[in-house]
Amino acid sequence: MSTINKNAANVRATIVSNKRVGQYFQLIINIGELATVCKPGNFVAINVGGANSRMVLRRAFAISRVSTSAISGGTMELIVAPHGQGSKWLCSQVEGDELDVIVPLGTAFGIPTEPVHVLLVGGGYGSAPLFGLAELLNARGCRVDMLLGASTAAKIYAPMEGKRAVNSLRIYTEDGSMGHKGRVTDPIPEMIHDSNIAVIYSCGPMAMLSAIDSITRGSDVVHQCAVEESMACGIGICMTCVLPVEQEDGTVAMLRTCIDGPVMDGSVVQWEKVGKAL
Amino acid sequence: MSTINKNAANVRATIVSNKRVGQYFQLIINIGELATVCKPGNFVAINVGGANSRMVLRRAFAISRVSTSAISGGTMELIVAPHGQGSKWLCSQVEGDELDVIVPLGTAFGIPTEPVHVLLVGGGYGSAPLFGLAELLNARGCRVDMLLGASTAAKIYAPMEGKRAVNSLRIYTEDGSMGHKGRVTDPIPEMIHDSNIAVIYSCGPMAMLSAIDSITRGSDVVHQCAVEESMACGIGICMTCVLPVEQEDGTVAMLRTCIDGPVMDGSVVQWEKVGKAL
Amino acid sequence: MSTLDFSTTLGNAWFPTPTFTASGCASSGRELAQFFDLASIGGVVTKSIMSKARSGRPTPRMAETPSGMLNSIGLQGPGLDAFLAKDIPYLVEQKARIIVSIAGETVEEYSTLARKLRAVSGISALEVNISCPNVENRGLVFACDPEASRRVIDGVRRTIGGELPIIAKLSPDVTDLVSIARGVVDAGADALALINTVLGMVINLDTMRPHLGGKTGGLSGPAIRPIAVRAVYQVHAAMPQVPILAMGGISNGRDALEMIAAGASGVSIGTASFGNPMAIIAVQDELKALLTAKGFNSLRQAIGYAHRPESE
Amino acid sequence: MSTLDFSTTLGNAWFPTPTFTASGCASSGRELAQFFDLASIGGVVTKSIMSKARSGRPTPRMAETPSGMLNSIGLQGPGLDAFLAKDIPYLVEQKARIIVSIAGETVEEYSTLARKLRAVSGISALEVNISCPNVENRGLVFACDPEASRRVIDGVRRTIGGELPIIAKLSPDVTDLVSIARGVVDAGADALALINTVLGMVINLDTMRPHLGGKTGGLSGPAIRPIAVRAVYQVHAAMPQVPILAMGGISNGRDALEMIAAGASGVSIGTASFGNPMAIIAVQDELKALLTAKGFNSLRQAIGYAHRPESE
Ligand SMILES: Cc1cc2nc3c(=O)[nH]c(=O)nc-3n(C[C@H](O)[C@H](O)[C@H](O)COP(=O)(O)OP(=O)(O)OC[C@H]3O[C@@H](n4cnc5c(N)ncnc54)[C@H](O)[C@@H]3O)c2cc1C
Ligand SMILES: Cc1cc2nc3c(=O)[nH]c(=O)nc-3n(C[C@H](O)[C@H](O)[C@H](O)COP(=O)(O)OP(=O)(O)OC[C@H]3O[C@@H](n4cnc5c(N)ncnc54)[C@H](O)[C@@H]3O)c2cc1C
Ligand SMILES: Cc1cc2nc3c(=O)[nH]c(=O)nc-3n(C[C@H](O)[C@H](O)[C@H](O)COP(=O)(O)O)c2cc1C
Ligand SMILES: Cc1cc2nc3c(=O)[nH]c(=O)nc-3n(C[C@H](O)[C@H](O)[C@H](O)COP(=O)(O)O)c2cc1C
Ligand code: FES
Ligand code: FES
Repeated sequence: MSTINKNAANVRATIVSNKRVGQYFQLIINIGELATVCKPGNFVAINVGGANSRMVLRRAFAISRVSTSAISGGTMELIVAPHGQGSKWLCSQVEGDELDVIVPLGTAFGIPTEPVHVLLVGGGYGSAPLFGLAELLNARGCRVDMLLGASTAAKIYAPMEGKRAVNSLRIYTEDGSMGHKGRVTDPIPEMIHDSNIAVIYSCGPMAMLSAIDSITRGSDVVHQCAVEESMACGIGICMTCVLPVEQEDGTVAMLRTCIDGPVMDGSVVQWEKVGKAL
Repeated sequence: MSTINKNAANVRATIVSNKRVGQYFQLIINIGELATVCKPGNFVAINVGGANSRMVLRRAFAISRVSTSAISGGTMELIVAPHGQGSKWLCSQVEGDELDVIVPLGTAFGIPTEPVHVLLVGGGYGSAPLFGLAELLNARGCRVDMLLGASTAAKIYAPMEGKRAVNSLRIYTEDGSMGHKGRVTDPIPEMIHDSNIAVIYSCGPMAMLSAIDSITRGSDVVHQCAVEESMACGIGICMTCVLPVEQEDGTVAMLRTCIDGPVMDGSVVQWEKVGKAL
Repeated sequence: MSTLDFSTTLGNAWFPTPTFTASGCASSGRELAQFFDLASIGGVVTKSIMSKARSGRPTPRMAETPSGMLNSIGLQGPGLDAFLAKDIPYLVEQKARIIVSIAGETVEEYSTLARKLRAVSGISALEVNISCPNVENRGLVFACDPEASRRVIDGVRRTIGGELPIIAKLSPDVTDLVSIARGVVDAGADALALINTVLGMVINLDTMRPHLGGKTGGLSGPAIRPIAVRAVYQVHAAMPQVPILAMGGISNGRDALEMIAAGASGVSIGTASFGNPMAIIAVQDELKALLTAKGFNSLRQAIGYAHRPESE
Repeated sequence: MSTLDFSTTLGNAWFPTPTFTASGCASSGRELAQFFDLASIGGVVTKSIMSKARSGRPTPRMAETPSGMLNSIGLQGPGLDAFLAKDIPYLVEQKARIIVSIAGETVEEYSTLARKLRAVSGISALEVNISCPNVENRGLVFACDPEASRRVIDGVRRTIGGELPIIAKLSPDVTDLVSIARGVVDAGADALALINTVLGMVINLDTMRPHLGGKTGGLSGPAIRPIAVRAVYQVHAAMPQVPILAMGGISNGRDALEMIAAGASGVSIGTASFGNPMAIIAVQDELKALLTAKGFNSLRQAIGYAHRPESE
């Protein structure tokens, strides 16, 4: 039976820095000891709006990277797109401000026991958790190729340091303003065909994840994707964040993506049933 | 027919300073040209809580003083008690923060045409608008006596500079922690009896105003009081802020204290009917 | 780029823009005129007027609540004669379009009000506020009683003739809003105003008693917006031909567009004006910009858009 | 200084504290157990369980609204058998007091659920969620139909016998809440749970269609608190002897005390737990401190306090 991430704790955490990066904001947040139990794929749930806020729900963000230094203690990095009122509020917070955070939450990307060839595919801010993952995979001896895509250059998040752990990186923008013009999923069939990719790790819009699933479906390639459904609580108590997932017995169940996800096996998610009644 | 203060305007105003004074906060706010049209007794209505606030209504505060200097332009001073969520938010704002303010609102204290003897009575933060008033009366040659009262010393607001325009000042606290022990209304009957007080100006809790009315009722002393009813809009459109007031024709009408007040003739307010259905 | 046709109609009344004050939230109009030109909005909906002067409920008459407020004004007002003598001429002089809201304690009172208003010129429509206690039936609110609602509108319709459009203003505090709406439309309402406030209460923890002088009050503001959107959607689904004047928590252009998409032909702004006297102007400007940005040529095209199948 | 008697009763069930989870807002209890000891609160009200497993409504299932949210879960759940096999034993093991919430599509389904629960040990009470569409009557929600409400409770009462207290959970979306409440009490309910969510809707302005997969959803959170306080006050005024479990926007001790003063014997915390998993503990601690500060010796003394005349 799936349960909440056993390391999850509700803490007050101080913002160490907040920098604008393209159309995103990079927040470094001090979470002390908890940084050591965060894994690539995990996410956090943050209260937004302050004391008199009309926003009653937490916002979910993927942990992009963690670092544990002697000086600042443990920190985590978030890459936040100023989307609606809550994420905009978060982006407007400054160094020294305190946040109410539940961390770490959800499942993590599974790491292969063998040094296989892997492909990491990120859409928009979905690339954030992939760099930390790349480091881990690289350290395990995997060959790590990466594809990043977005509608336009300013929405590509690809930090310099992050690229070190990657063997190849190709960027796609729909308007051609950076890298290749086209969709990030365009080169995947050829890459699968040409090389021996064992696992695709993906994070980004649901349409991208679903497109990757159509490509890998029927092949031997494992597809681990970090999904994104509207979440009211992030801790498994509201049942709003569900996706239709095929069970071992062949039935389809609505699983909570905050507990059984965000990282899920793409081949069991019933993409065509998302947003439909079962 | 009563109308909204004809000078009222809705402006964004910057906080020049915010200082703690006893249990109150003294805010100096830049309102530019509008400072020249504010009169003692007028009040302001301020939006609280910022962009994502669950507080939908403005808060009303008496203008304590205005000043027009060449350097900072026109400013007004407010003395704010951190009472509930809205006033606490206001007290937490700092120099440079912008406020959404409607100013000036409501009626002003009437100034006698002759240099008469007047008594100013303030309860708690109710003393705030009295110092500006005292200066004006003093300049007109009036003899100005002042009584200030509160439950305890920290709730007495009596700035040094303010006292200059006052001929005498007596302070009362209920716990005796400052000045005389007792109620601010205690000495009034004797003062009226002993001297030739023509007008009492009062500002403070409704119970204090009502008590002064019982004292002046039947006498020649005019009682101009600044009342305080719960206000939703401050600009005369909601009808929440009403008080029962006797009309010229002898009938009693529910008048809006944000337009026909806050300064009202104490002798026509039907104190015993406040909070009752007519 | 084509210009947007921003006009709307409620019954046979035409308005250049779909944005109105909400009854009871603009007093006589004079106060808001200090902040904007009353002729620049769709129209002023006046505070509900009764036959005789009324002093209303005791104070406190308000309580702020999360993203909303309670009020218990109790229909304080000068009575129809004073209203006709002072307020209407002022609004006419300002060239404001006027929707007069009427309220009564008996079916007869509504008809009487309608009779006296019939001959008054300068009025675009009547809004009939039936969220009032019916003194002839144990104080049961008209709008909560299908038969009483129907009778009020029927009486007004007969009295007023076919001249002035009748907008029946309904309460959301009912089990079956659609059937009440059907009833008043059958009885002659040309349009519906949705929604009046939701009955609520706040306890004052100092006194440990109901905070409001009137004990219960009407909940308004953004807190109730989802209830209002649902009400508009349900009623428009059942009677797409009946124009709806929507209200309940509208504070900006996006809120207004939600109501329009749900099925409203116009919007009233109430509580938002308390926090921002220019709220109606903001709603108007933002709604116009939103419709244009979405490629609509007219407001009309957007009305009820949310009812179209996904494929369209 | 005397210590406060913080205990409460709902029917013949006794609880050491008056603070509960709200049905559907605590899943099976396991998730919150990571944040506090389930035995330390009054009790866990389980997600409404139906006879068979249900996958619920399509996503999106939520929308945030000003000071509130809409949900349209559609009673997703594992069905009674799985629930009895997995969830109940877990809660019993945690020494949590358990109120099982049941839901059905027919009067018969409720009775069947009651029959199967009758023999299960470790349950303190049944909460009967009648805010469900009645498939035998055009999908009309039981709680909106006095007769159907009555029949559901009557069926459960007959089945369950006098053993387990029955708490009937009512919807605020009705014209006359008191008469529905009277009906279910007459039919055998020992207590009432007030209020379920208020029907609402949000339009997604990108798609210009209803945002939720289920189109309409239930409004909860602080936005509806004044509606809940009013409901509790009205029902307690009419039936002061019937215990009420209050819910709707309770986020802190002050909110809880408002409900207690209005007439509640206990409070459920739902939406607040989404923003703060420790909300129930906070409510509990703050309520205790408030009651003590106000000089109450027991929770019981404060129940319905707001109904006393001003002079007392
Ligand atoms: C597991 C997970 C990881 C995420 N990681 C990131 C990240 O690294 N960077 C980033 O910028 N964003 C991320 N998101 C999306 C982020 O949660 C939303 O952009 C954010 O919640 C929007 O809130 P808002 O107040 O700005 O918008 P609003 O539209 O005001 O939000 C209204 C409500 O809907 C919910 N909501 C709206 N959009 C989403 C969404 N896409 N996903 C989930 N809930 C949503 C909000 O949480 C809120 O409750 C992630 C979402 C999930 C579920
Ligand atoms: C004309 C006038 C002048 C005032 N001058 C001052 C002043 O100089 N200094 C000062 O500290 N306070 C003053 N007040 C009182 C001040 O408005 C309230 O303390 C403040 O509104 C409380 O808001 P809150 O958010 O802190 O409390 P909350 O209890 O959260 O307020 C809830 C709601 O009730 C209203 N409300 C609550 N108490 C009052 C009150 N006493 N009067 C009016 N509305 C109220 C609020 O405006 C708000 O809408 C004045 C009030 C009026 C009417
Ligand atoms: C202070 C106040 C007074 C009101 N008076 C009336 C009234 O006289 N007649 C009426 O039909 N509605 C009245 N209403 C209801 C509003 O017209 C409107 O239907 C409701 O407030 C919802 O809109 P809002 O959320 O924009 O305020 C009043 C509302 C408030 C807040
Ligand atoms: C996500 C969610 C799911 C709910 N599920 C149920 C349910 O299964 N059964 C039920 O009786 N009430 C359910 N409710 C209603 C709550 O129990 C409660 O009555 C309502 O939310 C008001 O309380 P709150 O404002 O504290 O959330 C649900 C509410 C929410 C927000
Ligand atoms: S977000 Fe609440 S269960 Fe997943
Ligand atoms: S506060 Fe609205 S009319 Fe006075």
